[in-house]
Amino acid sequence: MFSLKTLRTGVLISLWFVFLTFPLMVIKVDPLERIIQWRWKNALLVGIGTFLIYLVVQYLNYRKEHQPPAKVEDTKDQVSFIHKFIADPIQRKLLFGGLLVIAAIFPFVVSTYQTNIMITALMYVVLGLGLNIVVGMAGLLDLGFVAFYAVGAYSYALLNHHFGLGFWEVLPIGGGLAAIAGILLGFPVLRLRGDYLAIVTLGFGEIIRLVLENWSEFSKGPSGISNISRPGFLGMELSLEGSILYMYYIMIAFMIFTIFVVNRLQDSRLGRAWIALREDEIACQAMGIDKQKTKLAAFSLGAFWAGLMGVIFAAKTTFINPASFTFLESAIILSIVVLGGMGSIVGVIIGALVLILLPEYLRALSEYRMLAFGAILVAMMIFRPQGMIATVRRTYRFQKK
Amino acid sequence: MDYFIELFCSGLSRGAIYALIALGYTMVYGIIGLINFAHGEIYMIGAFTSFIVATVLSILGFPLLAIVALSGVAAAVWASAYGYTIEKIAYKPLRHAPRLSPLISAIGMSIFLQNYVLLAQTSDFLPFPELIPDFEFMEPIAHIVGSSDIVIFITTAVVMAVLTYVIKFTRIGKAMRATAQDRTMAMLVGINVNNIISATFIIGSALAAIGGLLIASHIGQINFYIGFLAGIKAFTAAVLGGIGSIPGAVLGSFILGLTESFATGYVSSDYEDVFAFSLLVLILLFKPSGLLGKAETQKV
Amino acid sequence: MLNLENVQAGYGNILALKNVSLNIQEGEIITLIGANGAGKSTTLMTISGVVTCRSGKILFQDKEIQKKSSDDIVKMGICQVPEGRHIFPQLTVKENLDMGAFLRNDKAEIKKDMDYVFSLFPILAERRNQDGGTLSGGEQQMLAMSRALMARPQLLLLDEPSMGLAPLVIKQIFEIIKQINKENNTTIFLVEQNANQALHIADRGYVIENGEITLTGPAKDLLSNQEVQKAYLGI
Amino acid sequence: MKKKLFLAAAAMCLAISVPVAGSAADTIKFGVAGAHSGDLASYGLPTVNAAKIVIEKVNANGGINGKMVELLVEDDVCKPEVATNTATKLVSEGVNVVLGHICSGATKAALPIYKNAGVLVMSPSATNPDLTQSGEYPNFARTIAPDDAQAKVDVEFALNTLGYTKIAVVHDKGDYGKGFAEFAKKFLEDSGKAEVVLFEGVTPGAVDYSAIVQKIKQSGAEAVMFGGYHPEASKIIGMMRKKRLKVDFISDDGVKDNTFIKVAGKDSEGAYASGPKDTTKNPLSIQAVEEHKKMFGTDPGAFFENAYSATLAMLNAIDKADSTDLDALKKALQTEKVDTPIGNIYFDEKGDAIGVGFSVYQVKNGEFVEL
Repeated sequence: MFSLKTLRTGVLISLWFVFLTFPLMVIKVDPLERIIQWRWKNALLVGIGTFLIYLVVQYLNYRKEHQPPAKVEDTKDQVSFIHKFIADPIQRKLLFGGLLVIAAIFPFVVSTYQTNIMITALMYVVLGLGLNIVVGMAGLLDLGFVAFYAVGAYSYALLNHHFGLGFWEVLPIGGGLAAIAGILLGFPVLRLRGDYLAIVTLGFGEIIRLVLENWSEFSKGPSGISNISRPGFLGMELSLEGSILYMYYIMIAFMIFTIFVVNRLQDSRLGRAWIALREDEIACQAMGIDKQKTKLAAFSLGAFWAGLMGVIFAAKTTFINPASFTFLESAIILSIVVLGGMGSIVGVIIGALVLILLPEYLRALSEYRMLAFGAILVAMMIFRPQGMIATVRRTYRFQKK
Repeated sequence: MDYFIELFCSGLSRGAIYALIALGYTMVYGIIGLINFAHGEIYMIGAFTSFIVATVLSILGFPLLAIVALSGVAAAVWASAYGYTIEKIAYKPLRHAPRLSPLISAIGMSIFLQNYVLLAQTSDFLPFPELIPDFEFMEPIAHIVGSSDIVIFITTAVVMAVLTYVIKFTRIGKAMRATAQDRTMAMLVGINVNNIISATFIIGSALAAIGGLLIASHIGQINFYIGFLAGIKAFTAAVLGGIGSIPGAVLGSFILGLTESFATGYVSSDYEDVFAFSLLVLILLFKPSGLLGKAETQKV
Repeated sequence: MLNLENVQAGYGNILALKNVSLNIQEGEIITLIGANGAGKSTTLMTISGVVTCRSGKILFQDKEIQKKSSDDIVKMGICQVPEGRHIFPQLTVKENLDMGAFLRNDKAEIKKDMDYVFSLFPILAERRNQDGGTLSGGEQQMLAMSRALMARPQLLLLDEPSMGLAPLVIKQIFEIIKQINKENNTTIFLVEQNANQALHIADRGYVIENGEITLTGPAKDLLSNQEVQKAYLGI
Repeated sequence: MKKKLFLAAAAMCLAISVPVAGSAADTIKFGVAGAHSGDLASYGLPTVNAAKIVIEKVNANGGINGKMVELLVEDDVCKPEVATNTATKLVSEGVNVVLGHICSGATKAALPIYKNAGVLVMSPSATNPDLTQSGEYPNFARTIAPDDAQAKVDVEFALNTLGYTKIAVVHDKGDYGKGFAEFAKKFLEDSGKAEVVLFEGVTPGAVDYSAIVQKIKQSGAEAVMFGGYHPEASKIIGMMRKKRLKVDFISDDGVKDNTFIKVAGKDSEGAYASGPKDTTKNPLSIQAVEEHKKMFGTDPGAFFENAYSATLAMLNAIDKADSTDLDALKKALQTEKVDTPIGNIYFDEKGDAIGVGFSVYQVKNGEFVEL
């Protein structure tokens, strides 16, 4: 399985990595005490570690290549297992029913902590689905999605703080304000394409955060707003556990609602216009699609969902400050969309669950968890660049009579 | 008037700093169309390597000039090695993948490298040895322009001149331009595209490392997180000037540096980044491909 | 000179070449004709090493080249003018020609070859300092061919040189193809949709359909073949 | 099929939750929460070390009232939204007391969860005045004085001792720095003795601060009062010296850290910073630093002594109260004095440590010297 040549390459690669990591892994200096620490053990570890990883990767490649040669003829019909499974209506109902039951009893089986992080994960599912409208469907790369999230969160925090408005009253307001922000951003950037759009949205996200940070009179600045009310249930105040439970069910309902809407959108005129716009703008305009309106609709709808989640975020943590709305957050939401599989609803859900729950369960690794997180992002992209669940293109079959 | 000149000079030195990092961004973008988010981390690794080497050498008692030269070479060598390896691991397998995949891979790589340095070294800030001493002859104007400002400025100018020469007139430069414009055709005329892309990463990383050394010496400290903001700003500058264009990256960097400096001086540093990003939006509104960027011609 | 034996190649899950075998003798002009999407361009890209050959063998001067990288293949003397010309738009005409001679180091000879292509296409000499992207379609085709000639190829692969050009220009281009073949003894493998023109200058021809060679023979025979006439010549 | 799936899922959920429920309460669970990864890790990790040192010592001596102390370390990256998860996790695991969190924002987000579970939280570093003064968090205490107290000390020093009339107030736009700066500005203006000629934030992590330094010079300030942490402070002071700007530099506890002197080097000479009263000669403090050197081989980092003291104070309260009940613990904290590296301390009703005060230090010959 491993030829001598592979092994030799492996040794060479591990030597390369020993060289590469040499200054950072082996030497540690204290410039004031003027001490040099030589940690030769690390070099050894890097060498052996690289060699083992190399062997594993080789083994995986070997297996991939020596699988029975892919049935090239009918690969077009090759659809992921999940999609095949869902395609059957009875199985689909069973699956969804089962998932719903699991979702419903989940908080009673597990600890509050598990429920709490599940709420976070569900929020990211919805955020991912929202961004999926912009990036996945309409093909507009948005690196500042978190700005709309912030708009929603601050809407609730401020309205609650100053006017005592409740969660349910602010929910539509927050979504609406975020949607308006989406349109405001959308107007100037409509002409930009691809990466220029990406950097402008990134800039916009940073501008919103910086304004929140610096305009203390308005947003209380970096110290944030605390004691935001949790959502009340029919006017009752809930205990912490009760309110976490309540939030959980709100989020489940929200997720189902979002999936429903996004699913309908995909098949609507607007959804098709987005997909067409993503594929070829000029052809689209030639077909009479209003580019401006269609793009704005994507921006504002995506932003609307981010706004709603912002309100829920503020209600859940009861404290917000601008530090929660950094670029890294946008990057994580984008990673959810891409990792799950662009444009695929199931993919986004799985992507969110993995990316949000993973760092939580990686807590055991404590300081290594962000290292692992970064490595997993890279590895996932290398081994499955189309995402975990690739979108299934709608196919129409020509029936021969 | 003095105040204006002072602000102008700090703007220039800030711009020169951004330019050293932005050049790498723009080269990589030009050739493979990828926003290399890990570039800021390469800059950080370059700074860290030069910190380690310089400190070791100074403990061993080498003279200053030798320390500067050796730590500069070490930073460039290792940063290039990292750039080369990162391209091979995280981007090369994704050349034919959907457009967003390499971007996510780059973000993952950036997170990985930050935490790698955090774990391998320390989360603390470390004092960077002063590699650029105060020059005597600068003393009369030291209150406006410091020695390190001048060194950074001259380095940027030299780097840009050399780079422009290389890209315009040498064999490898022409191959780079050809690869950037049409990769398939470059292969068909016998250019080894993989080697050219590696070379681009190596040159870009070496520049970032030199930048890392100079900037760290200028502000006197480093830690594992310095690459993030510097990277984003340099990227902004590269886009401002028209990403993919080398003079554009330098021009964009100076405009960004001056804007920030004047915004701080005449308005408030609270909003310096707001000004920077607003300027970016404004310029892109009127020139959607940046100041010196080539307009994307669309085939209909 | 060039032999393809049961070559399979494709993109992702799609197999564009199912089973292609053909051979080209030194000094010949061979043409490959076929409809849109039949696998003509893929055949050329596979020979050039841009598309990976999944199975089968490609022999050039009795050496296997299907595993070699594209720059090595160019080094061995196979040069391609791809479909749609692929001029480097922001390089000048002269720089484009320099790129053609990328792998060569003999300055004097390069200069000679450049003069030669300028004599073939005098219009290029006039525009030598103009950006490639500013040329007209016909001029771009001339430039693309000249660029390939700059590598002094033994085998020149031409992919639809007539595409999108005016009839007069097409005629000129085909004249020059013949001229190149004669003057330099350069073997030419010509892929065309314009079957009529191609078969008129070629020695032999192949017909490709759905990734498989369905017909082969001397060009004259193909021109008189009824099937070919019906499908490709519009008679 | 459906049933099987469901059972499997249920079993899985149970498997996750079992270890939580299964651990019995025969140990004292001591939580440590704060930033242990990310860009603020250098403020959180020393706290973990402090807790490790103290708890190892306590356990070696047979624990507290026969119970061993178990350490639960959780990262919150200093982000409010992560802090709520961290807190819920610690509470789910049955934590008894928590040392943390590090940042005020994260602390504010996490406290309601601990409050609900009746868990005592003591922070070595969260200085936002609201945390104790608002009265909303009865389960909170800290071994560091709040920002306003610190700002007051600095302002009084600048006005009365140094006698400045024109002061530029600069901050790092952060929670801590801006809070401090706003208090400083307020006290300066209220005093009527001095003018605040500049009030601005700098961007942390920026590559160059020369523009703001030029602006300070232009404002004609006699001194800069800086709110924020040492990395920015050393950059600003370095840049001021580079630009030959000779004004005094007064700062806060985030700067009164040996790293500041290490990083800023000779530029730091003469700078003022307020910090907890000098305890370096306190034998307990010397001992704590020695222990850190022995266990980890390095000098301790930021807030190490505050964390060490908080650990001692909480364990002492548990010992004296012989319980982990919140009310009993609070009572013990308020009545039982405890010897710690930061002095002999006890706590007031709001949770602020008494006996923890501020003094102003100046860097002299590469060391902070109490004035």
